[in-house]
Amino acid sequence: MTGQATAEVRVSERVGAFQHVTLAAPGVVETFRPGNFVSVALGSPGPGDAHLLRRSYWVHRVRASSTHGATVDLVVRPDGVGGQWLAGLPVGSPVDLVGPLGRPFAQPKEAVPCLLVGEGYAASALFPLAERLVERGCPVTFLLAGDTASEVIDGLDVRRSARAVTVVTADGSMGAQGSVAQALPGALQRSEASVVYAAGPTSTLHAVAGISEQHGAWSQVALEVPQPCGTGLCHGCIVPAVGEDAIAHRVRACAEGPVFRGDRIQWGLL
Amino acid sequence: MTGQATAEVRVSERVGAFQHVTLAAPGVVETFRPGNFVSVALGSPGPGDAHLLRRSYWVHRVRASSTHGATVDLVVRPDGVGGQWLAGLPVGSPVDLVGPLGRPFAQPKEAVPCLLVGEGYAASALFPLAERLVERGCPVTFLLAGDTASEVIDGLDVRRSARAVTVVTADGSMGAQGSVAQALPGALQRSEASVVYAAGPTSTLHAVAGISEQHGAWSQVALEVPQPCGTGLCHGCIVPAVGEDAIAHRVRACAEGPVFRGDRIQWGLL
Amino acid sequence: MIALHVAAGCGGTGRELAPYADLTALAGFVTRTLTLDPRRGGRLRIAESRGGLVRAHQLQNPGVDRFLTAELPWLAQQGVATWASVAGSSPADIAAVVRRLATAPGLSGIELNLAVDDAASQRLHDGSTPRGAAEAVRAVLDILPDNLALHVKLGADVRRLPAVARAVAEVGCDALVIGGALPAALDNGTPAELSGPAVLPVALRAVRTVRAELPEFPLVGVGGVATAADVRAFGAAGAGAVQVGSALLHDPSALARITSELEEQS
Amino acid sequence: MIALHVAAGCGGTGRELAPYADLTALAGFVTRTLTLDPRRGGRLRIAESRGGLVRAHQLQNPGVDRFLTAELPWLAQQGVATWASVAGSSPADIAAVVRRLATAPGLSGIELNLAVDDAASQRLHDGSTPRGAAEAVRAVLDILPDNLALHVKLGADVRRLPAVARAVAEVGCDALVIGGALPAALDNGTPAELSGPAVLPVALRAVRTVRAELPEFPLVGVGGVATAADVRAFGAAGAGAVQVGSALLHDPSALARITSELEEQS
Ligand SMILES: Cc1cc2nc3c(=O)[nH]c(=O)nc-3n(C[C@H](O)[C@H](O)[C@H](O)COP(=O)(O)OP(=O)(O)OC[C@H]3O[C@@H](n4cnc5c(N)ncnc54)[C@H](O)[C@@H]3O)c2cc1C
Ligand SMILES: Cc1cc2nc3c(=O)[nH]c(=O)nc-3n(C[C@H](O)[C@H](O)[C@H](O)COP(=O)(O)OP(=O)(O)OC[C@H]3O[C@@H](n4cnc5c(N)ncnc54)[C@H](O)[C@@H]3O)c2cc1C
Ligand SMILES: Cc1cc2nc3c(=O)[nH]c(=O)nc-3n(C[C@H](O)[C@H](O)[C@H](O)COP(=O)(O)O)c2cc1C
Ligand SMILES: Cc1cc2nc3c(=O)[nH]c(=O)nc-3n(C[C@H](O)[C@H](O)[C@H](O)COP(=O)(O)O)c2cc1C
Ligand code: FES
Ligand code: FES
Repeated sequence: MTGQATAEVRVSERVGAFQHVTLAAPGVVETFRPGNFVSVALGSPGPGDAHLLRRSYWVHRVRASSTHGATVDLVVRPDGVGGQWLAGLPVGSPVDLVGPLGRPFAQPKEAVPCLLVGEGYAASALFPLAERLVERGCPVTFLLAGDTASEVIDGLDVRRSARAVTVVTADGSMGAQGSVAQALPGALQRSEASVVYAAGPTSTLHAVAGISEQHGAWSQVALEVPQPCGTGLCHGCIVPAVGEDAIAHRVRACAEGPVFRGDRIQWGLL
Repeated sequence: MTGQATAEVRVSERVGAFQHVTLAAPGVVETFRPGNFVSVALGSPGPGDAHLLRRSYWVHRVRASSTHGATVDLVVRPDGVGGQWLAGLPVGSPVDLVGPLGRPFAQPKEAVPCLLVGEGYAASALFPLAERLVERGCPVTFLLAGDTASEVIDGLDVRRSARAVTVVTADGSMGAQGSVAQALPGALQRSEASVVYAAGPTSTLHAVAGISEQHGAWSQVALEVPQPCGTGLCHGCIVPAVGEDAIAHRVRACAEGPVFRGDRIQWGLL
Repeated sequence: MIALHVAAGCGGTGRELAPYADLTALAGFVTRTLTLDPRRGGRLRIAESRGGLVRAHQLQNPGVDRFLTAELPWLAQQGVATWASVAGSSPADIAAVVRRLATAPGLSGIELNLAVDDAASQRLHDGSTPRGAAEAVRAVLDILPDNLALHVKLGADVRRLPAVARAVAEVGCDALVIGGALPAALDNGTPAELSGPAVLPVALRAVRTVRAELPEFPLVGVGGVATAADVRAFGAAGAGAVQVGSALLHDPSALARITSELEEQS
Repeated sequence: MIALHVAAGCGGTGRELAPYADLTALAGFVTRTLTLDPRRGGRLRIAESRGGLVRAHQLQNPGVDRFLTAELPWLAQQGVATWASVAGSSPADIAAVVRRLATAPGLSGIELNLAVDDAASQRLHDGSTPRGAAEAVRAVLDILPDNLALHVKLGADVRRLPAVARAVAEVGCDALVIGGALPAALDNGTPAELSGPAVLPVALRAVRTVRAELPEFPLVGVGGVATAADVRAFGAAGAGAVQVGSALLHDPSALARITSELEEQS
């Protein structure tokens, strides 16, 4: 059940280009499923801040039973107004948090090989998924990407559970030099994946959807479009998508997504 | 010279009903004179907060040469939006500060007896004045008032420098039970003051101005009217006052005040 | 206590608000504005301004028929007092929308949306003049069944409001909805509408202006409400009910928060 | 780089701004609006709204003569490009104010304030119609000496602006000042004006609207400017200069801050 609460910053540390922020968020994350996100209001909780739009963040990890109750880990790019604010909060700060939100990744019924493709901070959405897939016996391969080494989310937990981890960076500072689009065909072949899960910039997701389809694999993409509210109220995050009825609908990325089948998105209209 | 700077909270502690906040404010308070005030913008420095009006605070003490450079002490009633915010700031927080502002108390040329009348947090404005008057050899008597004991600003420093300190509270919880208006005639007689300095609510200042005049004493009152900007830009703090030319003018409390001769204010029009 | 509504277009389909608010306790849940045919309206863009939201509106909506099949049944089943906001390119077009809604079970009323920025470029009937407004209201009244109430939303154009409000009141409706978003632009110049706490003082003025013109007419205030104090200010200005819009995007629990603030302090 | 002005009524007498801003670097310092006789206007009340200031205006001012003796000499001596904002109860009354100013040394120009909320109740000439605006401008032009420039401030009434701006442009002036405060109310219902960052998107729309109507005419944007990004948005909307008002009340160093932000990023 989705809820709203005043969470509290427990840990906040810089890892590479991103700030990893752990929030104690009882009542908000217990029902989390991989692919869900949470939504944060800027400023001290309450109607005082001049920024009205919420900001959405992928859930990197949920620990339901830490000593302080449930916590949620976010990976924050400390760039814009919201990112800087959240990344800069001292431990103990209150944060207006809503979650879990959105439709999660659909998981395969059988133990099929899965390829998880993540670029930048968005890769965070794939780690809880990998855990579940491994639990269900799916062989999991990772393709992680970033502009540069510091933007590739650290793979410690990954290496433990994944069959293989490939890294590509645009500047070649970590792994092979190249892009997801360049590395994906090889990764698909090596992993023999029948399902591809992807999170990253829209152009990357578009490429993943196309290449996966060419290789006969299903893809599920975690789509980031600007989400003014994150809760489904504003209709401001519309994505043109083909429904099960084969008819094109305009759906809300936050409520009907953010995870979509790659072949359902009308990429050209995005 | 008036300036603007990002000050930093050094100490913040509750004393009775008020929060005593010490700010490191180099460049802003060095030229301070008793009766000046400082002006604070709410929220983190910069154009992010939804509150646009500044808040003015009397200066309780300036230490020009602490180890961290100049500091200024404010006595804050932690009630409204601004008071709560300022009083609640953790040590180390940045504060957008402008000062020193306003016309200070005019000090007597000769060493005459002075009566300093302060009610509530506003009494803070009188402490630096008392110091100067004592330095100049003026016998200083204090009449301190508040609704209740916790609103009477502590008299420790006072007792050291003042000839006498009388306290009145509305509920009798400290000193005599009563108001400034009731206690003033006796205090005037005992102190033989020829100048009365007063800071407090407008109704108290009005009474002080009237009673002082009846007793043949000059009064100088530190007037609080709502100050939207505090810097003289908005003309939003107009006070009807009779000028040296004996003509009624509409003057800005922040720029032409906040200290006025009690007999110059057209109290009935306030 | 002043009744609270969800402002048009700010409550999703209702389902998304349900986790944060008791919808059945609401005096009204107003849908986003519905037209006869779906309007894709490009992508709805919403940006922040200080204390406000700037929305490149274009009445994006799925059309009245899809609303009737996909959204109203759930609202009706929950017992939500649902108001359908409607607009159209002409009085006849508006009437056609209302006719579709008229027989749908579970609707409480119609909110005729005449608070439209630049009607011409949006291919909408211009209800910003006394005459245009009266025509639209008359067209709706002619076909409105007895069981549906009619609210007419007029915006916050302070100079035109008195005459337009009077014209509508003379034709007749159950209440005027006054305030709403202001004509604005995104930073890149795209025409848009400003809503949220930033517009509150303008909406208050609009309500006060109409109250002065129509001392007795029921008014619903809308624009910038985020706290109980805002609701009370609208009450003091003459509104008997208040709609909450943008505040829900920022704090989906705003209705519950405001309600309990109002109860505490009353 | 876009020129910066201090908006009417937001720079005190100039002296108070001097510690925070290099007044001589300003393209213009606009005074509060001056009338022939002093206007006491009750106490000016200014309250906060989210992202804005709500000001119960009443053109409180000391009258043009006192300005000439008590304020202009200092500004002139400093070399500040001073613009006198003027208003009056009729075109003739406005002309009388301008006539007093016309011979004063050190003035750069006149800003004719037609952006007045509810002119009638303030005993002011109604410049909100094309005709009323044109009359006032003509009255000023008739007596304006060559050494003084004329700016005409028109407000942000998006629906009326195109016609009013065209009418003024046809009579002639050096620039239109577009945007400004919006009609609003204090929480207790007192008529007031809303300014500050809250109104920026509305002011941008107003400038864009006039730019569309008058593709070449010099425009000065005003309303809600607090950052370099805001200045650039006005530039993109078509303004060649921008006035900064309420932001100065919040941050007296705003002009210096914006200027250095603009320089950094250009
Ligand atoms: C489902 C989802 C998950 C996300 N997960 C993460 C995450 O795990 N880590 C992370 O750092 N960021 C994440 N983002 C992006 C994040 O929500 C912010 O948009 C981003 O941090 C930029 O906001 P800002 O205030 O920092 O920057 P600003 O530049 O100040 O943003 C200004 C405005 O632009 C809009 N905007 C700009 N880019 C985006 C975007 N990509 N998505 C949505 N709105 C945008 C926002 O609405 C915001 O109001 C996610 C976004 C979505 C939609
Ligand atoms: C010269 C001067 C010196 C002051 N010194 C002190 C001081 O030493 N300690 C202290 O606690 N307070 C002082 N005040 C009052 C202080 O500036 C704030 O007004 C007060 O704290 C209320 O603001 P708020 O935001 O806390 O409350 P809110 O109720 O949120 O205030 C809302 C608005 O009301 C206005 N307002 C209400 N009361 C006053 C008032 N008395 N004066 C000015 N504006 C008012 C403010 O403009 C503010 O924007 C002083 C005021 C003045 C003018
Ligand atoms: C996301 C969003 C969508 C809106 N959609 C509509 C709409 O479809 N019809 C309408 O009449 N008003 C619409 N509005 C305007 C609101 O109903 C309301 O009148 C306006 O936002 C002012 O109120 P607020 O400040 O509480 O949001 C919308 C506002 C927002 C923020
Ligand atoms: C305190 C104050 C006083 C003002 N006085 C005047 C005035 O005398 N004449 C005028 O034309 N505008 C006046 N204005 C309006 C400003 O000039 C400006 O048009 C408006 O505030 C919008 O700009 P801003 O958002 O940058 O403040 C005043 C505004 C404020 C805040
Ligand atoms: S972000 Fe508001 S509906 Fe999706
Ligand atoms: S508070 Fe603005 S001029 Fe005095």
